[in-house]
Amino acid sequence: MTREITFAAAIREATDQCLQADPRVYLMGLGVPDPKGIFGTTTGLQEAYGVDRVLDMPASENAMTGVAIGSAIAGQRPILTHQRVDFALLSLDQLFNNAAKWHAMFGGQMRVPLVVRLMVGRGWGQGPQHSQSLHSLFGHVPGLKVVMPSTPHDAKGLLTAAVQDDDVVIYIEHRWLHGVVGDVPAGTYTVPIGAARVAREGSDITLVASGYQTLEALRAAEWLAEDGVSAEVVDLRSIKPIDEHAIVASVGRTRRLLAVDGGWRFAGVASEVLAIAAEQAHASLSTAPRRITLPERHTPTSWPAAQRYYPGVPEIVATVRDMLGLPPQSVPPQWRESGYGDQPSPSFRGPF
Amino acid sequence: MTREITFAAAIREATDQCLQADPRVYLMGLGVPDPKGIFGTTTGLQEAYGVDRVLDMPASENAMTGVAIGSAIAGQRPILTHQRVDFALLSLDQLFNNAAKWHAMFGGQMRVPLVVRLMVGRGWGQGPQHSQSLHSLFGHVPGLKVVMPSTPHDAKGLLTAAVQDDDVVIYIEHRWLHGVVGDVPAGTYTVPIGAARVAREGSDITLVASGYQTLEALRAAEWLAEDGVSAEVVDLRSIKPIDEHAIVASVGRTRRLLAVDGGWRFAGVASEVLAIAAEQAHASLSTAPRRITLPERHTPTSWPAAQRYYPGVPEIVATVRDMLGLPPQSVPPQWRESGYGDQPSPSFRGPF
Amino acid sequence: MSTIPARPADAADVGQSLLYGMLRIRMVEEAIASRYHHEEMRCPVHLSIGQEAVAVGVASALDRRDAVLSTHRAHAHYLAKGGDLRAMIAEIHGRATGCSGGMGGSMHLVDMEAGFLGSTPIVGGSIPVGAGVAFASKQRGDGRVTAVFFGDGTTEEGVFYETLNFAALHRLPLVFICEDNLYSVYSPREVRQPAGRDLVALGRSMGLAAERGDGNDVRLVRDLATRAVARARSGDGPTLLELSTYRWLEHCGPNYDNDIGYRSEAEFEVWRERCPVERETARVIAAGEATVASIDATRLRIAAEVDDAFAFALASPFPEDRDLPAAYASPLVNPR
Amino acid sequence: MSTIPARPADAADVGQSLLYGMLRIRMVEEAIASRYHHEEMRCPVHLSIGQEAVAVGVASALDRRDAVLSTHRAHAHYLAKGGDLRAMIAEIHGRATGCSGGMGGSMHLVDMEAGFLGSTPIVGGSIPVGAGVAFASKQRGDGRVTAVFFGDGTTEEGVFYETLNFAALHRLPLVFICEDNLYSVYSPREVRQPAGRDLVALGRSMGLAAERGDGNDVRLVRDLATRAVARARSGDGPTLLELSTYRWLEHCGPNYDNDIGYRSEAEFEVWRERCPVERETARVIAAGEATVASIDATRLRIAAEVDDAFAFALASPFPEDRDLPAAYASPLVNPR
Ligand SMILES: Cc1ncc(C[n+]2csc(CCOP(=O)(O)OP(=O)(O)O)c2C)c(N)n1
Ligand SMILES: Cc1ncc(C[n+]2csc(CCOP(=O)(O)OP(=O)(O)O)c2C)c(N)n1
Ligand SMILES: [Mg+2]
Ligand SMILES: [Mg+2]
Repeated sequence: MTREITFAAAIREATDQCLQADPRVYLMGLGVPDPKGIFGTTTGLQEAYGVDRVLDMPASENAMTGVAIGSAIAGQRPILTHQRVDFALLSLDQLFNNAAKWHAMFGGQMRVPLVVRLMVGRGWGQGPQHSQSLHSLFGHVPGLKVVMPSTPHDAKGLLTAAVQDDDVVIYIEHRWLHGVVGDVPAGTYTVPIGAARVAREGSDITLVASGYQTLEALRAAEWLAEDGVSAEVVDLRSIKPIDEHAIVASVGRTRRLLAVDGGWRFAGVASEVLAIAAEQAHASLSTAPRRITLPERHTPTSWPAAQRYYPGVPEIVATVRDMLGLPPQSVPPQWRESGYGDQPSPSFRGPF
Repeated sequence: MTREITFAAAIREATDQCLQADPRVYLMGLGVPDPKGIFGTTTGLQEAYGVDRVLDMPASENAMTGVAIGSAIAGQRPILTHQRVDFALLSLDQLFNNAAKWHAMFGGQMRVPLVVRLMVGRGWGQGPQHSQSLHSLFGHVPGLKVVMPSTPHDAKGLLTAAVQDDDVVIYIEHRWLHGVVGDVPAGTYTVPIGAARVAREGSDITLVASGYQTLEALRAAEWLAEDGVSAEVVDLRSIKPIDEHAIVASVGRTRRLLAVDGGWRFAGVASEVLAIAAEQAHASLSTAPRRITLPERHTPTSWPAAQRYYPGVPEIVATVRDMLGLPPQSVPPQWRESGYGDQPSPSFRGPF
Repeated sequence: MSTIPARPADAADVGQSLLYGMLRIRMVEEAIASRYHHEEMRCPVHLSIGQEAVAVGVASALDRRDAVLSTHRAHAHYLAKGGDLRAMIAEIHGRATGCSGGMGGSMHLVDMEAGFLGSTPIVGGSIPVGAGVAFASKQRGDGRVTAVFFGDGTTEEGVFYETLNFAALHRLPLVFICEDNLYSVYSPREVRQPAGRDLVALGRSMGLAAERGDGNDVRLVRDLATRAVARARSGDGPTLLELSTYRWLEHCGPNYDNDIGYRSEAEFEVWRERCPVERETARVIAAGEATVASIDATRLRIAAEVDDAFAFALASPFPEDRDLPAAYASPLVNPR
Repeated sequence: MSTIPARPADAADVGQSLLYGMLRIRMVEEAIASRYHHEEMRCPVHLSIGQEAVAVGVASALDRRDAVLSTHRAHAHYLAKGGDLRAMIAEIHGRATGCSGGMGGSMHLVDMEAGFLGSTPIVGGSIPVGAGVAFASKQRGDGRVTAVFFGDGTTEEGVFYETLNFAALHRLPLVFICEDNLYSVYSPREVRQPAGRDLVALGRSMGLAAERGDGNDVRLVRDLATRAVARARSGDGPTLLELSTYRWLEHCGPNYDNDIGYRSEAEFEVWRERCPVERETARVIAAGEATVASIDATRLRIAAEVDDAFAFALASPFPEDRDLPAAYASPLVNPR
């Protein structure tokens, strides 16, 4: 018995179930109870659970993160949301100096069961300050866990796991995933934090991706398959802890590695994936591993330029072919990205 | 004609010469004109250049970074200091959202010639919130340059280059380097941003390090040499842009790579170094490259635990020997680190 | 008189030019709203319809060489300060001829010539940058005054207070303009700030001059701003102005949204009655400074200018990657 | 009476226990200062000598189950709230028996039993955390009041204002205590805040109750704090108290530093005259609540307790790595 719902609905359902199951859970963020309900992920929850457990907040990202931390050490289990990752930069003092360290720096006597939901913007002119994908930064700091689901199933399961976790979990949602539909069990379940998933099996090369870039990698793998190349896609799901075993095991099978990351290159998750493979699977690698990341520039707002800014199916296919020593071949339009320019689909239109 | 001065004096001299040479340069930070003068790096400068050009500031890291940015787009060339990197976490909104992007996001019409001096604490109970080394975070964001000198010569030359540079430069000083003495030319000179230096030539393995860890790598190389192992030490000097060519060229010669970084492992500079080598020098690598970084924990305050927390000569030597297939051998005390526990030298004592 | 002058030639023209400035902003914003569904403007737009008096009143107190910084809701500030209309419309269309060359869109406007040094959508983000511009003016003694615009929600960000403190400490030539439109996105004041928050008292306790006024009365705004600018110019330090006004359209986008539930049609109607453009129109006509006919002529002139700007934008090319600025202003040294 | 009681048994004992609390802090801090050069305490120490009355006065208004958060300068707050002396001294010595198990040092004190939920040295960093604890109390209705201590320099951090706003908005059971000791490290007020800054007016304009008082008068502090705590406990919202005081020793470390140039010996002497311990001693003696002899006996008792704490610390082992907490509270899942 399958049931298809959107990624956004899956997040809402996980939140609802967590609020229902545990009176310590509460949800706070700019616009949480407003008519737009954080892209539909919080709609109706204030009506169901009251203003004390589902609440708006002042535009004070640093203090509100501290408030969430304080409430967590006092026994609550807050979920804090920011509509763009970019806004969370105002709260890195509280996240890195306090949330990540409070447990350890007081000798392990306190816990900070905090979930911070952050959204990555893309398209429709999000531009330099509304489209950053900063998961690598969060992953760098010990004490923070970072998850980045790519399917409605994992969106629900990872959010539930994050709320149940006794540590700080940074939960990163790509704006273009909110509308994606998939199978989601109706009951409560968790997806373990720290476990990657083989999203597609293959034998010629391993594509390691996460979040929205998993969709690009899967599309690229489909097209490559038409062409006789068998690509395995590893969806990290958790950025931190990263599933080293899954990466090494897959590379051991395919002997080739391409890391596809939605963030910047320098000291990013793709660097980490390559470093893990170099350290632990050097002998397996039959050719130099590579990375596909954002270019070392800021996001243009102009939509054709933004479309070129984001690497997707064509870049993945070209790199894979090159790594396999195959001649370049252009990807037919139906296999490129979504094909809708700066929107994930025609029904999903700006401003958003 | 050589002249030996300390790393701190070299910074002070560079600042003095920059203030002297260009009326647009000014210096601002908590405690800049106080009797301690930022560990002696700013002593006497307010007396020489006046309160408008050398000034204290409120404890408002985010706004003061914005003020520095605003003054920079209006034509000034600010040097902003924070006595610990950790305090700069309060200003990452301004640094990442504004400073790094202001040039590009307005179509290239403005420049932000800003230098931010950040100090990395270590030892004497600095603990979880006063000893972070976050260069990898700064390096991740396009628009920021990051330098990390390891010698008095480079401290002066890189600071002068940073002040003359038209971009934002994050200048990271390790607290244990301030007392280090070395040759420093008296006149004004620059060390180019983006150029590594081969600090010691060798043929068996390349150690890539930066900042204070360069000293550990050099000490390890010295001891290894006694033992017949020839290690080349590449001092990155600049973290961003990173000198890919120097890394690849050295690995091409030695065929082995160990990255030694003073920060955390996950998506850190050491990951980047390994990723670069894996991508560009895969065929040269005769064995899997490795990383030595901080453990995935927070800094203990207790000094014996802190001493164990920081990897140094023993860990480098052990790893190199293992990579070369040599049996373990313990490092005599005189080659270990500084040998003074949680101080770099006996004359350098806390609180600091 | 045939049309309202674009810039005041003498004292008698001032009221008319205030009206002109507001009308022009209103018509530009209306044109953006009505054409937005063409999906050629593929970026968020935060329109200022209903809030024109703040922008125009403040800008009328500034010299061209004075500086302005602003937020996500910047069209009015940009235009009032003398920003180039074609360049703004082209930017919103993502064209190479846009004021930020296609890197900015509606949320990152700039006109260096006009002293409009940038607008950014991180709430509070441009406030300290404005203080830095003013700090540079103080260091250089260049006599320039800087004005920073922001909304009522922005007074919840810590950086706002940090900047007030620094500005007061150094008596910066700076004017803080808080446009209080009652909402932060769809969040009313009562879920964000305690009842009875007194921003004027707060500003004064921080060491600034501070005043509150009706932000839909363009002449009052001009008077308050003129005093604030004079204070700044003469070295007497910064001023905080809190000006009450109302945004007519949705927070982001081209539509009315009184139906979605966060505010009432009745509330909207009250503010609709206080339309700053209509109020100033009535005043100008009553004073005999303009006639219905002359205002209609002005409207026609503006409409033509707006049409031209859209035509310019639509005829402009999109930027090529080589035209886009690198992340770095100086070439990265290749040491070899 | 032979010695001053450690805790007030009845009303008549209150003054004595205030004095006891201050004397004990003074003597602990003096012991740290005098033994610091042994280099067994290898961490920064920010001593509170001269500032004892704030800590003791405030803590005397709190119940044991109430919560306190503090800063880099936390010894006094920790001890006043009932924190374990041995555990604090051991922590400063980096021992496994320390209150943070060797992870904290002087700058990260904690005593969960005593409601001392943590002190941290990032300026302003613990303020919103305190508000979060109070927010949890409000959500849970547990009747607990939280007090957060911080210095005058901390009122320059944006997070302070953000927290004031949130606390006022939600009428949190929270007391903000600003210890105004004139300096932020070696920086005097005039390079950090404009002349005439009025924190009480500021607090009120933000929507809090606010009062200022002599922070060296322990009974005044207790009275102000008692009113603030009552207000918090009864749901009437947060209070901001600004209490003026003076730090006698250097910002960080065990020495006097009136000679290094940032403040004058004369200024120090004025404040030395206002010693909170001497003032309370005189008052207690004048009121016949204690005698010189009884106070001397108390001193002896405290000295023995302090010696015991140092002996305990020095006899304690350093932590092994396996004793140190991981960065994560829950074991990292190994999915295989
Ligand atoms: C740091 C940050 N937090 C949140 C947001 C989301 N956001 C965009 S506009 C806005 C409203 C701000 O309200 P106000 O300052 O009153 O301006 P208005 O839109 O009413 O003109 C918010 C919260 C943001 N852009 N930046
Ligand atoms: C965010 C941050 N900025 C700067 C510092 C450096 N610092 C340590 S203590 C201190 C003084 C703060 O002054 P105040 O709040 O008045 O406390 P006091 O030391 O006077 O008790 C400063 C600035 C810091 N620890 N954290
Ligand atoms: Mg508003
Ligand atoms: Mg102080």
